[in-house]
Amino acid sequence: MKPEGKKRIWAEYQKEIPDDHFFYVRSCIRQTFFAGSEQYFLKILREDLGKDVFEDPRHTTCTGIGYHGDVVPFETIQTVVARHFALATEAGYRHIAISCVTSFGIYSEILETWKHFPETLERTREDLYKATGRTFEVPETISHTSDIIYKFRDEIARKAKYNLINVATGKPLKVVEHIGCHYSKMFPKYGIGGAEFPHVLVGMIESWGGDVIDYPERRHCCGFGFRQYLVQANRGYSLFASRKKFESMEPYSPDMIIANCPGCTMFMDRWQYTINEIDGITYGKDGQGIPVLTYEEVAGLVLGYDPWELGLQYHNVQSLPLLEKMGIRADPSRRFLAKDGTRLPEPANLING
Amino acid sequence: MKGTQKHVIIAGGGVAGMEAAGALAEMGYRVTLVEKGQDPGGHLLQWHALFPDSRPAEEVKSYLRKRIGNHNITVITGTAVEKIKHHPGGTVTVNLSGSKEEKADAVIVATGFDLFDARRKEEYGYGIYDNVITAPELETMFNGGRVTKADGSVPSRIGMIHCVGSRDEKVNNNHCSKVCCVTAVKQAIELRKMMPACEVFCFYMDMRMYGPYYEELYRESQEVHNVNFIRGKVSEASVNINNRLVIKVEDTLAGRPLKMELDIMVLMVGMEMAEAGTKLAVASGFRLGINRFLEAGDHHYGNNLSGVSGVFYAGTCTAPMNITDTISHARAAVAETVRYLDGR
Amino acid sequence: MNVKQANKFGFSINRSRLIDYDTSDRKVREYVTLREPSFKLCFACGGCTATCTAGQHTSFNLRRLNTYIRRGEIEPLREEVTRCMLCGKCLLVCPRGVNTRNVVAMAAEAIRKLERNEL
Amino acid sequence: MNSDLFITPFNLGLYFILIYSVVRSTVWFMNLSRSDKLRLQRGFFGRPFMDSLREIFMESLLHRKIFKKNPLLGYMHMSLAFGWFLLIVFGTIEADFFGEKHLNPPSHAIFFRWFNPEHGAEGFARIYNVWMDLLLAFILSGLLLAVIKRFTPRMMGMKKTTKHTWTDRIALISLWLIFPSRLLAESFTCGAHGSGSFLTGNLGASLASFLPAAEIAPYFWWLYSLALGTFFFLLPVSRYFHIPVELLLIFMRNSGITTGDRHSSYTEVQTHACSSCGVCISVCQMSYAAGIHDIQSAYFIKGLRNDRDIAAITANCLMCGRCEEVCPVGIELGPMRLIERRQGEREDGKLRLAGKYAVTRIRSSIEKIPTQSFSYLAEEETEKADILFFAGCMTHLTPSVIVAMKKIMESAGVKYRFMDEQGGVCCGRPLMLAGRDREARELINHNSGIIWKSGAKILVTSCPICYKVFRESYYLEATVMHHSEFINLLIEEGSLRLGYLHRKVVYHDPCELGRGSGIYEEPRAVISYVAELQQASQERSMSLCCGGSLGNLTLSSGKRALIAADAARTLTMDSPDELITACPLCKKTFMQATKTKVSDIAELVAAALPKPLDKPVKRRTTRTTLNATGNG
Repeated sequence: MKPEGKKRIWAEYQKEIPDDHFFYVRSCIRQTFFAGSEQYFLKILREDLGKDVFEDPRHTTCTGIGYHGDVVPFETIQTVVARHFALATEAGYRHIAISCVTSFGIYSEILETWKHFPETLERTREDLYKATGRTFEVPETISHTSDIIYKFRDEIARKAKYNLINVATGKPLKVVEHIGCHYSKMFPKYGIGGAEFPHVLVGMIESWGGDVIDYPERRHCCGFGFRQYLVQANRGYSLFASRKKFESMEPYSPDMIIANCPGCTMFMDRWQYTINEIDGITYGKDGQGIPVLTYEEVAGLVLGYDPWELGLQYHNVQSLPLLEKMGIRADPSRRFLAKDGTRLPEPANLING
Repeated sequence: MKGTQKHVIIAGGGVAGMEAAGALAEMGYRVTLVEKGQDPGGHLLQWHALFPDSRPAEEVKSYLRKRIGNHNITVITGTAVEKIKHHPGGTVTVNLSGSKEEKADAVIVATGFDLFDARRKEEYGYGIYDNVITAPELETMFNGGRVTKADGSVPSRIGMIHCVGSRDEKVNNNHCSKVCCVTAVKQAIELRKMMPACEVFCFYMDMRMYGPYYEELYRESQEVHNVNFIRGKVSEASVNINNRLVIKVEDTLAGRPLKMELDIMVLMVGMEMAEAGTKLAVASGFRLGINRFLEAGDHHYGNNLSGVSGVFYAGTCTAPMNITDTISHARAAVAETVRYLDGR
Repeated sequence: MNVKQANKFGFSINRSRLIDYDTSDRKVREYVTLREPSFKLCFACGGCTATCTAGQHTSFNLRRLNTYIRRGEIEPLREEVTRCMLCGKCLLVCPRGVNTRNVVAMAAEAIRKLERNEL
Repeated sequence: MNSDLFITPFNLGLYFILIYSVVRSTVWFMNLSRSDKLRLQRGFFGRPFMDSLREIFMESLLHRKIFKKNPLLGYMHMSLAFGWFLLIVFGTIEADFFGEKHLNPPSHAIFFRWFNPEHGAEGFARIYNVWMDLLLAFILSGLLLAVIKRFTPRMMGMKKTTKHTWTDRIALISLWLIFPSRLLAESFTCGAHGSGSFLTGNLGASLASFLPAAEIAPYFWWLYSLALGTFFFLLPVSRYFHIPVELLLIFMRNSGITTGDRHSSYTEVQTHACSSCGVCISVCQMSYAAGIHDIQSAYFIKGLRNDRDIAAITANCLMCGRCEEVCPVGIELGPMRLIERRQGEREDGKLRLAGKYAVTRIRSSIEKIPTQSFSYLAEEETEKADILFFAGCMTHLTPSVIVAMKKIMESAGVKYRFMDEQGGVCCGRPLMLAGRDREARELINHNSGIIWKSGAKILVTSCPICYKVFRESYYLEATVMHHSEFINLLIEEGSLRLGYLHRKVVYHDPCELGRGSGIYEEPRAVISYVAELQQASQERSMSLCCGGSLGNLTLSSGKRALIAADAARTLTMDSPDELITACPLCKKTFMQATKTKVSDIAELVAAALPKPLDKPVKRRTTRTTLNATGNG
């Protein structure tokens, strides 16, 4: 591997990420399954980095899952996204921060469509106006929230309480980075580092002290694939895709996986349980599973936030061994305590539970 | 013509330029051969052996060197031709790099081709993975007499990836570079001869063995040298924990995806219009075709004509060609030039 | 376990369609190539498959069978070789002079030997 | 009693071989199937016995067949076999007549001269001695030829001779030594005693003139006895075992036993009856046209006899049947190879080796192995038709033959159904040729179903390969006809009006139609009816194979081309206008091998069909002349 070759590509795929004043759009999956991640994105940006992030409670799903599931037509999704732009315009924001990779892909696709087929933009303006009476400005930039964390990765590193380093051995943790397909595979120029060697997560991992694993199936889909998962009969494909990735990364004995896509985080986490149930295989060292974390969760850990506040316990593969490696002391008994101290029901079948 | 010796400038000192220069000088014309590199010879300089008969490239190189040894030829190296302009009255002025200007009675453009920059096919990891090399780099290894991995070890499996930068809309090249198929087969045979224990695979979309003895060479590669062929375009490459390349391809004949580990991946980089040639064309107002090579006056019977009086095209600046065709094309350009000069 | 759990979820893990050349068994290929060297000459034109008598009645495909042998895909071969009627039409159309009939015969023989661990 | 020690090797050898022969014959007999046992028993007491004796005399002693093929080679075999036979007969008579008593042990006859060194000085004995010397000289002349043949086969008109195993070699040396040593032994004894006739007497006298004959003589008697003894001991493991076994084979064959389709005592007797004479090598096109010299029937049989791995040899044969045609011993080489191809499916050499020396052979137990399955063939509905035309797989690659057949049948007003117009199912013969009879059965059943359902009375096929299997392995009500037979029938019944083509043509007998099915006359009748038929130098039962044969599994296309070119050259020697064959495979093969136009017989006939404007009158005269010459 020649690092200078990758650096050259990274230098080619740079995009403009604004410094401040973001209009935040949430992810359907993340706010449900990894609510802590979105919470801490806002917290890190606002409190740790002192940025202005605006969120409008009226914003909705982008309908991306419906779009990729063939139930929402393109005209509809353009109008829905245009409504988000209208909300941003009304609030005076020109930079969109998108929590979800599917949404990010949708936004990129729509912006590109409007650029190449201006008549579709006009049509959308008309549709939106007819439906809601709103008007909008095309935003100046769109950033995925991982882009934003990427931009401030060094700042976070400077404030780090913990690093991606095994405190027992002093060696960097081996981290698998997984980029959502729709982040840059459709439009490489919208992704940091392009499609083949994306830098967005690599940059964070390296800044925070970890070692990135470049394994053969790095580019492979996590298996979500919309219709693959949404149609029950197709879920075998979804599982197969995940397993393919796990088998490919297994020889490198990774300490954790960081993903920037809601679906990827969820499926690479949940399928480890399912594969265990179906085939009896548990990946990771000593059958501990491979924890799958979001980049905000990792940023939160690095900044020293409480793992249970970050919501690490809501993953199927529990992170206790990982926390131990990082030297983070977390009381496992507090995992399922509610804010008011009452004990929540404990999920069954957790890996490393 | 005697007395006042007519002067022809040739832009580009590759195979076409050298052959044209030689032919014109032989007929008594004064020729200035302008080469931007340090030595005339073009891409041939890197080559070790030529298809289809594995003849040493040196033989053709020395033929061409002898060709430009004529006293009528002045060779200017390290200089690029930047602009060509035809003036009423027949003089053609040629702007050279370093703000020099030359006058001539006619000009032959033989700016040749550039090899496709393999880094543009990012998914193959050229420049990133240790053992991804290009066809000319393999020739360099042949020149050195040893083909090894980056760490110096002996490869046990080599893959030849056809159509890198050719027939690929994603890199804006829809054209076929013509010579890569047969080059791959030639190199595969050389590899097998050199290392009988090393498996060699060609990954192709179509085998375009268009020239004389090419198809025979293809057959020989299968029959005698056990070269393997897999029909499918390699979609991506990565490295595994043993630092071996892992490629993904569809075996289109089986209709199934295929994964294979390779020690060395040789990218059969195609031909593109030379960057210098493009600049020259833009500055001089020459037409470029949809393949971005120079567009000749007539595709069938005037493919040395530029459309500009006194300016002629020779060789791969007009389209990908093998050496045989390049030399023929250069000779045809000379014929056109002479006809033009005589008719004036 | 597998089936039971699959019922529990309503789905199971799909089998790989990948040809993994690094783990595939190439003994059959070696056996056939050694005994019928013309096998190497196939360039997959499909003439054999087009004229095939058995191919008019079933999915038997000699061109694909050749590919499977080369790639060491034994599983699909096992059934494929039993479908040929050995009529020899393919022999007459092959532009590369591959002794197609013997390729099938040798492949079948190799598979039988493989099953008896004699390969 | 003048007994000496030197006769011991001979005696041991003789008794060994006698006992061995009896035991071996008994084992073979016991292993015969019940019906074959009955056949043999019945044959022993009937006409077959006399036939066998006659055949033994003509073939095993006189070697008439080889004589016809190659007189020099025939003489060689005859002198050795018949000469030795006479020597034994007359030797026994001599010992009985001139010896001290009657009913001597065999050694007494063989070493008569040793025991009676003074014998034959005068009278009848003297004349008898001349006769005995003459016999010895006769044998020695044959031996001389044998030696020459071994070292320079070409001089004997042989292209190749068989290669020998080491036991063969020792047996050969001992055989060669027998008669010279007898000559020298007798000569020395005669020399010492002043007896003997023109050969032994004169040679003995001259040797005795400078050598101590009486002292030397015993050594040569020893050598003589040793040579005989060694020969007898090696007989069962050498190729010379064929001598006694051939006698058994003749009895068995004349009793009506045939090879069948599996290994049996009979195949084993045939295996051992092969003399490795090499006639099969000389006629093999694979040998002289394609340069493949190690797969001929002699090697096949030898491999079988010695339990070698002969899978490659077995598969690499055109199955043209020319060798069987010329085999002087009459071994059914084609069926033998097919059996071995079936056996080849088992490939358990160890079992076979064990079986070789086991009392009962268990070769016929065929292991159950996963093989071809054609369960995918759907049952087909058929229309009724009196005449069914089955083109065959290969004919679909020569559409001109199909077109010609359609024209001919249309012209003759034949109502027929084209069974495989949309492509049919293979007849099964190619599978059988590959040794897969059981799988072929599936195809046979499928096609039979269609043919039965059609209610056809005549099944016409354009492919001799299909023809053979339809006739031999299908159970059908319909009469199976090759299209040459069918066209002949149409001509004979007058339903086909044909013109006369002024062309010289040569006819190639396809293997499966000619040798395979015995159809020689009908195609010739048809051709002579429409064109001028030239004779070919190799035709009818000795017709050449085109090289395209499906019988060979492994032959490369290059080698096939060599055979085709050679065969085409032979056929077109007299520059015919057209080379006519009756097999689509032969046609395709020859088309690539010769510049002469190659046509199927059907195409030739179709060309002779009257054009719409032709008047039938023109034809009359030609027709009557042809009829007068016995054609039609």
